[in-house]
Amino acid sequence: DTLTVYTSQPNADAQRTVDAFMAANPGTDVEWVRDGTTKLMARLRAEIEAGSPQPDVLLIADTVTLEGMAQEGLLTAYQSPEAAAYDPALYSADGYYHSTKLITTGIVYNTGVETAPVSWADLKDAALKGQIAMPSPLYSGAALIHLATLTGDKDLGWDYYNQLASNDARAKGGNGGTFKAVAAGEKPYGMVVDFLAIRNKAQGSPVEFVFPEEGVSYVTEPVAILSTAKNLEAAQSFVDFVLSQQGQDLVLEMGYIPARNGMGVPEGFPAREDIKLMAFDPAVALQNAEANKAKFAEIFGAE
Amino acid sequence: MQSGIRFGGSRSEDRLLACVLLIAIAVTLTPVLRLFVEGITVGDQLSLGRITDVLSKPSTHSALRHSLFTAGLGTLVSLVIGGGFAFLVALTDLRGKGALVFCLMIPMMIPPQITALSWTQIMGPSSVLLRTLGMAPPLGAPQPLYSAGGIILLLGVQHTSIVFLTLRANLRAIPQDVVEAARISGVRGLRLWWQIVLPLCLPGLMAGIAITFVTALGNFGIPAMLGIPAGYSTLPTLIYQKLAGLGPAVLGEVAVLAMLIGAVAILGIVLQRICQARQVVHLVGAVSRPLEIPLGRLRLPVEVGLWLTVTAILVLPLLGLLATSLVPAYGVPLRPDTVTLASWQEALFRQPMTARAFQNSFLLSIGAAAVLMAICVPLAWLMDRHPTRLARLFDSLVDLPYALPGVVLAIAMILLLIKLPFTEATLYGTIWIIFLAYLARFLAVMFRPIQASLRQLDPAMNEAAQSVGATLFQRVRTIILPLSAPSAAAGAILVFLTAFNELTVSALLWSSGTETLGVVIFNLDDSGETVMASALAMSIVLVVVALMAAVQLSARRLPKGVVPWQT
Amino acid sequence: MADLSLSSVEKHFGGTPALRSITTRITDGEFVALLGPSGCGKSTLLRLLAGFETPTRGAISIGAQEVANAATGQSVPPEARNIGFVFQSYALWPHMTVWRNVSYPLEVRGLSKQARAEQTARALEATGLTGFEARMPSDLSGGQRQRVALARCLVSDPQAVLLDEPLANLDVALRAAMQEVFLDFHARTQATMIYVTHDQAEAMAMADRIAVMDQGQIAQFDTPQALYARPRSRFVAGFVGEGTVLPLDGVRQDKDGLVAQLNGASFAVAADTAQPDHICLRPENIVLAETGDLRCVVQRCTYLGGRYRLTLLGPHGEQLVAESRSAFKTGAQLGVSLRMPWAFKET
Amino acid sequence: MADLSLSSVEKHFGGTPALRSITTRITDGEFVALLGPSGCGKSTLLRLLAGFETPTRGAISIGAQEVANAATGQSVPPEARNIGFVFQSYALWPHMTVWRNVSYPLEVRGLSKQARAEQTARALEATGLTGFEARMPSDLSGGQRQRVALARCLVSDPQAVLLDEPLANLDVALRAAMQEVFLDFHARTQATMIYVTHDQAEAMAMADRIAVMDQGQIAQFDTPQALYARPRSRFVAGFVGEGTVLPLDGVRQDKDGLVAQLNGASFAVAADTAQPDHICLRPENIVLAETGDLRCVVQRCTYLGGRYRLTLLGPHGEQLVAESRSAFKTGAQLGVSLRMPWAFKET
Ligand SMILES: Nc1ncnc2c1ncn2[C@@H]1O[C@H](COP(=O)(O)OP(=O)(O)OP(=O)(O)O)[C@@H](O)[C@H]1O
Ligand SMILES: Nc1ncnc2c1ncn2[C@@H]1O[C@H](COP(=O)(O)OP(=O)(O)OP(=O)(O)O)[C@@H](O)[C@H]1O
Ligand SMILES: [Mg+2]
Ligand SMILES: [Mg+2]
Repeated sequence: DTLTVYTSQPNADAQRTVDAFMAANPGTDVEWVRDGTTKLMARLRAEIEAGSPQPDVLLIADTVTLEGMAQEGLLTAYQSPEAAAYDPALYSADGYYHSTKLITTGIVYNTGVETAPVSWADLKDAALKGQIAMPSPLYSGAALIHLATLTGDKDLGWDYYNQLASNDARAKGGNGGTFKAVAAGEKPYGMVVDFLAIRNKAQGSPVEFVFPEEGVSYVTEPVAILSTAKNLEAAQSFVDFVLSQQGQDLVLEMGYIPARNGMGVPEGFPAREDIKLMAFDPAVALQNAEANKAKFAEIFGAE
Repeated sequence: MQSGIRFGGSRSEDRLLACVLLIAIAVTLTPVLRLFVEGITVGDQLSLGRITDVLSKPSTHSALRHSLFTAGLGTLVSLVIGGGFAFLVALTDLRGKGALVFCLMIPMMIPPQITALSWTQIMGPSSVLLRTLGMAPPLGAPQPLYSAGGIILLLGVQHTSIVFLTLRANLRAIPQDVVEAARISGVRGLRLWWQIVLPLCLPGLMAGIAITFVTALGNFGIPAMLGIPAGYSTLPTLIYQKLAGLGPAVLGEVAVLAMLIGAVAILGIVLQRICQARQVVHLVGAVSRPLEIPLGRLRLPVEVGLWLTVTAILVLPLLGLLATSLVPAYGVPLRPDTVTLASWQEALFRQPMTARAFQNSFLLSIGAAAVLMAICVPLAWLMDRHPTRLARLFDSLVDLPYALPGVVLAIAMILLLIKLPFTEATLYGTIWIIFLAYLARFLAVMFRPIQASLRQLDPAMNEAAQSVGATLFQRVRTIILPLSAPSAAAGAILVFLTAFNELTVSALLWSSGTETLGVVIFNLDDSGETVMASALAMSIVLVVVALMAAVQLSARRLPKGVVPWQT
Repeated sequence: MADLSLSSVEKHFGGTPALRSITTRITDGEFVALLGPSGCGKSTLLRLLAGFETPTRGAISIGAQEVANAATGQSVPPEARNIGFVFQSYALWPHMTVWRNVSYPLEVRGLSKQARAEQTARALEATGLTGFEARMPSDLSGGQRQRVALARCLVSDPQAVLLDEPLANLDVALRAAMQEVFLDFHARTQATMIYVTHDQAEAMAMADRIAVMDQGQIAQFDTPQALYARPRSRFVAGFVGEGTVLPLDGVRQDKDGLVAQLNGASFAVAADTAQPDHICLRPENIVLAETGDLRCVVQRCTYLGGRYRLTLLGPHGEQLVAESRSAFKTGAQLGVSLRMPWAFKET
Repeated sequence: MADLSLSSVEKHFGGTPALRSITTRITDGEFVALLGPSGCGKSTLLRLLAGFETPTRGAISIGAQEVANAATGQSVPPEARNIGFVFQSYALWPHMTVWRNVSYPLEVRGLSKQARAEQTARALEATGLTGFEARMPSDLSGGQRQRVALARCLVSDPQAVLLDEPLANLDVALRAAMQEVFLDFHARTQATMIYVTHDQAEAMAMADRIAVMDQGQIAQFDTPQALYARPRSRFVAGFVGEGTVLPLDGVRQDKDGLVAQLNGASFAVAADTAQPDHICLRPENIVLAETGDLRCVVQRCTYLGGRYRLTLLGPHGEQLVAESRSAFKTGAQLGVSLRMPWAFKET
């Protein structure tokens, strides 16, 4: 009895998730593949094109991608009993996907700088001209969601991005590259996902992470079952497992903010109540995805 | 123009050619064909709509321009460095050749991403080196390598060994007396190189340039690390960007872009062929010793120059890599109190994947090199003797799988092999799909150098063996293979080194248990474990160096000229 | 059985003919020499027989088997013909030692290690190469390389052996020794041998028959004596044995035989036709005598070792070659009489 | 000025000596031939003179300039020596046409296009290669390649020309023609020429002096006549002109000259010492006569074209070589008398 999972969790995390699941469900073997969301999706697309998708379960970065797959009819709906303990904004009403954790995007800066920003608006400061890095929505799903969230905010909007552009912010590559640029001091300020900065800081990287006043955008590492799943039963128990109290404790241990209500936060994070999440709707984001990318490319002159 | 048709062949040769050619075509061209089908169908229907659509986008145009520009100039850089080294090392009385060659092989061994990483580390504001020199740019200063120039420089450095290895094998075949004849006619200095040595090694040089160009064209790691931050996209990064997009149309678009890269590569190869058409140079009865031209008073300055170059292109980035692997977290400056081997320990001994990956990569790359050599030696030789139309067509297309970005080839392999026709079996998820992908990808790398050297082979060598009754198999084994051994070894070494830390193909093809080293490094880096990634990359370099040393020990039992760093 | 027969064989290289319509037959066990000026097609003929080239027209048979036929395009590959070949360019394998170069043919035939060692050692000894076993070809002198090529050819026992100028780089003594080796080999194996050489003395001394080639054709194919004494064309007469060919003014039948007229002088000639129109003058037909019929001037006198060769200019501008034991000054006047030269009718 | 002088030159290849202590001098404008058995070091000597190899010991000067000195390690590179070289292996540039191969040395010297074209055409014509200008070396016959190498060497005017078996692959007629080309070239340019050959007739005919080499040493360096008529060692006597060397039983001074005893027969000998101990028998010293002093048996009779060479076995097992106009059967009995052979004292 095997279950195949594709996940974009970091290696060690993926291993722990799988181990814990197998311990809880003896008799089910889990085959898993870990890779960046882009590569995983490319692989999955090729498998679908060739008529033989391999995974039963996806556990990948963002809801927008899954929303797209749901609309194409590639996912199976499953109303998990655990969903009751979650904010309805965090799962698809039809049960196509359920969020498992909150990965927020905030501001990171190199401790070698003089002024510490506290809000998104601070990055518009002309003093920071040429010193900001952020991931590009053309390459990163999280960055696309971040873009959709910030431009959907009535105070920030596209104006904010226009101003960042005129402040020579560099919006290239993914989160990893952005973080390195900040840590290396090449661009001392950046927008980046929380755990990268917080974990590395704990190990001594010269960086500081800020949850801006306006709130943070977030991706949720949702879990979903493919419509072609060969082992539906095990897939459903996997979904239940990651959403369960036990699964969410694991998330917490790994250093992420669990999506389930009433959980704590990992070390180095402010209290859950103090983290302000900005509003976000995956369906709208999916609908605007191409337009957003095009507009972004135009503003930032990316080719 | 000489047609290249020589008689005295036999039916067994025709049969063998057909057989080997079929294998080679099945291995290399079917994935490409499958991809082509993907590009020209929408749904189940033939349509050119997607092609015109993708080709008319300005982003495609600029990426194409950038690709041509960086690959072209990058090749030039490799040519200057690698070619210069090859000439000096193979033909002159330099001292310490072995060490020089040894060092020159190393850039090939470092995955391109890592090369780019280490260079950005030593050139950026947090560079330990620049900081100690007091030359570090201020925080926020632009990284000079994030530019077209940076890409060109690093592509050039990365592929130096390719030009070097292919050319060196060829230079060794130049008979001494031909050059002596020129010297006694009063030819001196550059003229000797330009008018005698260069034309004689042209096949090797051209082969080197062609492979380098194609490699540079398909390189993803360097433009990804340096180009994406600069907003400078090449075709491979554009493909990556497309893959990051959403929706079912992605694969088709990617296929079209991949075909575009393929077209450029073929164009390059055809161009090379046209330039070379008249240049069938058989080294008539070459039994003489290889050359050793005295450099005279220039020797010391040349040696110093070469070693400085080696330091710049090898030692500095390696030091950067080493420094990164020794700190507890990325960005922590390297000081006596921060040095730790923790990540080495973690990467090498805690992660169970690492040992597996070493084993997989080792077997895959050795296996690919061996199988490819077995295919390419007879193939190149037979194709030279019987240039049938099919053989010529194949000759212009071999480079395709190598030119395509690895991701694309991987997609093609998945499309092709996930369901084997007529069976329930699948290769997908096994190590064999990676192996087949490697065969497809690296055939050109093995084939071109061998082809270049066999073109020069005096046909009488084979005829003499025929006249004593040696069968085809015996001739290939005892005459053709040893005579092309230096080039075949160059090819095998190139294949081994590139496959050993190959990333982009295996990235989509691995599954648990079949990880390769490249995948492990990438995953570590991608999960933010840059320090561990550096440690692993560094340990790969050490392992390969150890392997090279082992080869060196057995060098005396191998045919002459096979071990490149053995002079 | 290694009868070699060629019928109407032609060979063109990209349009230019190298061989034109050669029809001939070499019987089993014969020792044939090929003589001819440089570029006349000797090597090409050998390469056709060995199977390295295919004829543009015509057919070649070895024994009863047709090995090449331009009409059907069929061709037996060289390795299946069991023919030995010594290349003009030696074609030694640069990656093998002398020993391995020589023993390779035996290795190919699958001989036992001991048999191989014995035969190789014998071949090396016959060619005077003992002691050089471990050398690489690049470390040998020119003549040594040539001898390795010989040893390699002789080590096995092919049914026919084709030799392309096998002794060109050897000194007289070694040549003589090698000639003996060939003759012994021939006597022992009874292999058909075709021997290209530019050295007429060598051809005359060794061959049963000599084929003289000219511009891709066989001009005459005869025994050495016949070729020397009774050439049938101006080309052969001039090419073999430094003959001078002169056109006759006329002949008449005398009671003792044929008498020819040339520039006013009359002399007896040997001929096998009634109406010859040329004579062939060899050094031995020219007797230096004060009372000679022709007054000649010495043009050049070269030392040959023990004797001198005189190049003479006759009264009507004809050039004659004579030999003498003593030297003459350039410009000296001599009388010359002609003694029974060969007369023939140019075809 | 191209006096070439060597003093105590030695050359070792990885321990084995190829040349041993050669001291000699070749004066400006001289035409010297090098004769010697295969592997005796002829090519090595030329390569040292050209500068392709450096001597292991000793020094070499060209004119007043010391071009190589093993003691100081200093050596003038080949391109600065202005020496022409014809390689035993031809060493044509395979990527250049025949025309370019020949004109390249002129191009290097920076001649005008027209001068180049003229001289190249002349050199090609002299070597009989007109019409082959556009061919690549790989499309030529062996002899044609050799002629390209000759043309290439002769096209410019070096101060010295070194030729390594330049005519080995050519037929008699072409050889003769090429020999004229060399002599003309020599007469015209007065370049010093050193000519390696295995053909003694060629060496005798062309050279002012001949150096006979043996095992890396010069055995005798003399004019052709002297070498033939007055060899100074058994090696030279045997090597040059197919001489048979026999030890004498004794000599005595007669009123007409020296008389030698050999196996009971007495005959007059030529000598320049009072106590010679060997004689050298050439074919012309052996007269076939029924009344001859020595009774011999014919061992072998080979046709040489117009004459036969007889290998004779003397009464005491000595082998003699004689010539005759008529053939003899193997085993026939002959009388032989010796006519004034050269007698020398072996050193
Ligand atoms: N590179 C080398 N290494 C070792 N021995 C060599 C090398 N080159 C030549 N020899 C040896 O030196 C000796 C002299 O060689 P060289 O080529 O001068 O002979 P040669 O007189 O030209 O003979 P040939 O008439 O056969 O060409 C030979 O015995 C040869 O084997
Ligand atoms: N591959 C080729 N392409 C064109 N012409 C060729 C080729 N090979 C030989 N020839 C020509 O064919 C003719 C005959 O060549 P071949 O080699 O048979 O001459 P050969 O009688 O052996 O002369 P040699 O005594 O000089 O070796 C020559 O004129 C030569 O130039
Ligand atoms: Mg020939
Ligand atoms: Mg020699």
